[in-house]
Amino acid sequence: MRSMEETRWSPAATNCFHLFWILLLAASTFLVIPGGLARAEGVEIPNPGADLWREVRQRDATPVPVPAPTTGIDLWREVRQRNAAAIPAGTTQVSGTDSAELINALGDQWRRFRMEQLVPYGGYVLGGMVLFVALFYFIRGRVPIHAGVSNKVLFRYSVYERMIHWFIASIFLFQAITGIFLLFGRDFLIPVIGHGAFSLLASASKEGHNLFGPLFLLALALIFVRFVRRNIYEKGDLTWLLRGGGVIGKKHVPSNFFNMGEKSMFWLLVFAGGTLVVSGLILIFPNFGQGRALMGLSHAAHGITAIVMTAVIIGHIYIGSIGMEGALEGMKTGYCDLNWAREHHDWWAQRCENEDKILSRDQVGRAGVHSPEPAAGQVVEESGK
Amino acid sequence: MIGDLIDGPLWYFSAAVFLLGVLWRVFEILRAGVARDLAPPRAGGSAGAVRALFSRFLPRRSLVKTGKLQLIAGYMFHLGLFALLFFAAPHVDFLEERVTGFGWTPLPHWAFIVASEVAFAGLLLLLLYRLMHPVTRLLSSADEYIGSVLVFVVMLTGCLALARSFEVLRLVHLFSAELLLVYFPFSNLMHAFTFVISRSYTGANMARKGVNA
Amino acid sequence: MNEDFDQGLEVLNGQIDARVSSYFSSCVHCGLCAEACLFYTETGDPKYTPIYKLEPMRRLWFQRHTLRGKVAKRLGLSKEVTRQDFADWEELVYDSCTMCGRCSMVCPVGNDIVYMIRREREGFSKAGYAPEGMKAATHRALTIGSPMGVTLKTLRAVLVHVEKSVGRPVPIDLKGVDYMALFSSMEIVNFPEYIESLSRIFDAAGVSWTISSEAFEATNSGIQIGNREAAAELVGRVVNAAEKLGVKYVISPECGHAYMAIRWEGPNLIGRQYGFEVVHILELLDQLRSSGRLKLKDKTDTPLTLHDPCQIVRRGGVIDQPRNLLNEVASRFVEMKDHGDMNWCCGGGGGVSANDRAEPLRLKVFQRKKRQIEELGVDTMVTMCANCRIILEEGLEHYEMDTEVKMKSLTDMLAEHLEPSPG
Amino acid sequence: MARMKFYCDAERCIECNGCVTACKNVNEVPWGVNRRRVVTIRDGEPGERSLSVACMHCSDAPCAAVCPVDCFYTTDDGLVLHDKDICIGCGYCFYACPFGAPQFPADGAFATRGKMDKCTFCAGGPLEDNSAEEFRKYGANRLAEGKLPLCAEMCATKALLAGDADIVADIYRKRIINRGASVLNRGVSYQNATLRSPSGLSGRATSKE
Repeated sequence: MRSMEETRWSPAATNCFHLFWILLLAASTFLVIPGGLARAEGVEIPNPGADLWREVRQRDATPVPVPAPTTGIDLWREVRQRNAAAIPAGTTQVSGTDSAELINALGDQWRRFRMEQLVPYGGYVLGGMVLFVALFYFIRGRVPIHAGVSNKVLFRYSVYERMIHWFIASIFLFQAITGIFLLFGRDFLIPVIGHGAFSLLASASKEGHNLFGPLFLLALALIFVRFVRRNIYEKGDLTWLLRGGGVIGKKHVPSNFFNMGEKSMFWLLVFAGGTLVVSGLILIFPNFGQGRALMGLSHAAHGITAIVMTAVIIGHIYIGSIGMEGALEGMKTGYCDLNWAREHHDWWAQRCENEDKILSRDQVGRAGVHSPEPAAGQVVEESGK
Repeated sequence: MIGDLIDGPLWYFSAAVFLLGVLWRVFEILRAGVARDLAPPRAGGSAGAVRALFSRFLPRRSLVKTGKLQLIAGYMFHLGLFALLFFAAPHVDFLEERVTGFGWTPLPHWAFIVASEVAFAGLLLLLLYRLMHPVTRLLSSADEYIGSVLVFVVMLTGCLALARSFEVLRLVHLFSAELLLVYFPFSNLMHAFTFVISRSYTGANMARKGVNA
Repeated sequence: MNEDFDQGLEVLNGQIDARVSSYFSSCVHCGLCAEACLFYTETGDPKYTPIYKLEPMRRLWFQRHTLRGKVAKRLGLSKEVTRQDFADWEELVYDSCTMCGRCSMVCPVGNDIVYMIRREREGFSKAGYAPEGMKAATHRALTIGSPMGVTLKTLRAVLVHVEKSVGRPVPIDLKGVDYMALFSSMEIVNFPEYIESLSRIFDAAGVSWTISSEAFEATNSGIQIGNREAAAELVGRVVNAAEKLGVKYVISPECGHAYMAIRWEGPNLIGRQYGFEVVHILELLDQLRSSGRLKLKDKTDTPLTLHDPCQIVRRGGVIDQPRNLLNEVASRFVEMKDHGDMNWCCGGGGGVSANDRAEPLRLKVFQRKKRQIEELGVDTMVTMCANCRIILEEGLEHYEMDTEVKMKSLTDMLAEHLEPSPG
Repeated sequence: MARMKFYCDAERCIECNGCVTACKNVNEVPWGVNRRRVVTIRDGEPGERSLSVACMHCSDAPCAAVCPVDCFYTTDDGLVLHDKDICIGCGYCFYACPFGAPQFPADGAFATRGKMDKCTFCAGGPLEDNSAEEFRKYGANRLAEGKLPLCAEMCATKALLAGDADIVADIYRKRIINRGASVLNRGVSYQNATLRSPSGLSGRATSKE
């Protein structure tokens, strides 16, 4: 006999995860971005044209002094103090991006963002997530299929869908690991393995990260095209959100093929993944002449979204593997247990039942050997569209 | 040092195993021979053999739709691998130094990387297809998985050594390539050579019957 | 036939020649052949993947013809091929393969999978793992002379009707004529009008022909079950009869595997070339048409399509002739989506039609043909294989399509459109 | 210990790019890399000034702070140098450096940059002084020979000064004194360009807001 406590809490606990991600995303956005912005506002880049326009708009006829060093001694002082605002644009005989700029205005801010915010807070977020998941597992345990594993299954993911899922998963995992090496390796690995060995590892990580990056774009595009229709928000999703994915009211909130949390995960993947791809491409194609400022900003965006995305994926991996009974089955074999579907995607399960799409495990055969795909002449409509 | 071993003796050993192994396998196949076809042919077999050798590079139209996943991934992998194996600058240098004695124009660096990306995507998708599709999962034995993983490892170590500035990374890549070379003749990676024999036999036989195979 | 597992294994091993060896070496188990096989596409069961049907043979090849396999076997890493394997694979080798050869056309490395199935059956039948229906048919062919038990007496009874209808005697055992005609039992029993059509056309075209009372049966159960000796015996009967009558040509009838047996396998089975040539009836008719001896009239405007019998078209090379002929007598001939050398099998070839226990599976995979017909929306289907015709008729009946779709023999159709010779 | 510094006297720099040439020559810097460059502001206008800039060998160097593999080190002479055997060519130092000192031999697609290169104050790198390998990777090690960077040595107008910070400061202080009050009273030697004249504000608007 299962205890009442377990029965009442487990579905809610699952959904608690999805809610946690959304909060995490929001929180991290507010945490990290304003710092960067505040600093960005402190910079004044001389812009006579804009100044003139401002004066005209404000009908202000008073001359505006532009701090500009005239004598060599002042110029040198401003350069030494990295005061880009005081230095007018220059020219140089030396070719190269930004080489006519005496001072890189955003350089120091980028440094502070990376060293004082991204690395420490990123570490806290990722470490915290791992800790959270571990605690969750030890306190709540695995979410079981309450009605037990049945002898019936529903067709959930086609071969192609499973392929592209594991395709993006393997690329993401590789990118996350190499990215983590590059971000935290100096603090955690150099003390352990030394400079030489870490440099080797970092070089390998960097080359691998740059090479696999564009593949993530391909994978993301495949995932988007295939799953977007099932991830459009619908009526019940608001209820799901209002009841905190089942946390409030302590019972399962009905959902379709994907629930609100999964849909949010999808859209997060699309937008955060899109940001990762765009910023990543800006960073790995320096040959198009983009300057340090754009690349610094891209790096910041890349770092923030990567941390958020990795934290969310840690939760996703947890729920998909040890966190919930029956969750991995669908992505592994293509079929999910009927009872699992009823407990987590009841509307979808109900529709499958109505449409007589329930298969017995015998029909499915040796672990998903039989596959009712279009090629089999028995066209199974992909559910949840 | 282990590096010298990998770069020297082990390389020559694996190259020798590869070369002799491939020759042995081809001999092993042809040894059994084929009985002469006594039925009066409609057309000569040699032309058919050559035709099949090339025509099978393209899929039959009726298979394009149902087999598109394997076909796309398969083309990506094979074309990408071919380009990066024979036209990447480091490989051209290596082949010139160790094998051919002459070099040829390599791909520009970006094209080399694009080729490896295409090959990686293809190989990953093919491997996943193998794992996911009931047919390939049933058919596949350890041989296919070992072969795929070895090729993947060689490509991955190569990609990690792209900076060409760490000797250790180059040696890791070379070592994994040596493993692949030794494994190659004893596995169905041999299809890279034997497809010529298979297509020729089938093409010749079918051509004698008057069918374009 | 004495059956023995160990002998079967040795026979199977003996069947591994350079072609088989190169095919197994080249196969990377990509699974594309599955998409070409109607047994896979219609059931979705991966065990019907063509190359999987060769697993026992592949394992034997691996253990006896490759260095790695020899080592693996000694180390116990590769399992011995056992009786149980043969028993498990019997269904795959016989019931679920019509030897249609579609898989051989699509294999990226160019493996001729059917070539291997044909050879695998040699080992299986020797070991005694063949369907009872096929064993019985082979036995009848060897003892009575026909897999369906048709005797000379039966033929003579049919010929009486034919002669009455045509109004001329059918030549039997005539020496010195050009052509000797063969029939399949199926034609004699179910479609005697073929003999009638033949007689009319030959009369009109002025072809000198005969039937041998010693060998009129064209079918060859031996090549279906995979028994070289039986197959050679059956081919030998025809060759002896033809050479005794001194004909220049032997006509293979509207039967798929009969053409394969007498035209392509025969000389290799008896180990020598014939003293005559083998032509398929449609090859001959097209030849007569192009030389102007066969005159046809009144094109029908009924929409119709052509079902290509695998052994005649894809595996036999008679591809254009039936189309040339059909275009002479039909103005609205349309091709199915996959036709010619990529046609879909009716599901009854390769001995499957003689194998009673395979019937449910055969009817299931008939859905492929059914869909093809439905896609086209044509209500007349012409073919040139009596076996295909009977299988198609049965399939149509099973799916209650027999009222909409009619089956026709191409030769019969030509006979209907025959312009009487002026002479 | 000495603290090595560069100082560029903008009153003297005539944008001859001699320092750039000297640097390229003595260090055999590869094509596309410029360890030193001369930047001119207000080129062709009143108040034009030029400065020769390279690595400033910062006390709190941003490049060293952000380097993911920690390849930078500060020498006893206060020089910020880096180890090319450790560098992975990520380009972070390039984003962080206020002076645009870090240079990369390539900026190919897929972030193929090669190892970072920058001014070493003609002090080579972490390898054996004046070894062939040190020269190949880092260029000349004039400091080990008791010489100063060639850019400063070659400067025709002696605008670019290099050496111990105290000595450089002394030289510069003397110059200021010699230049006299006119220089200290900013801009008198040349035209006054401190304030921009708001001449354009008397125009008429052609439409109402």
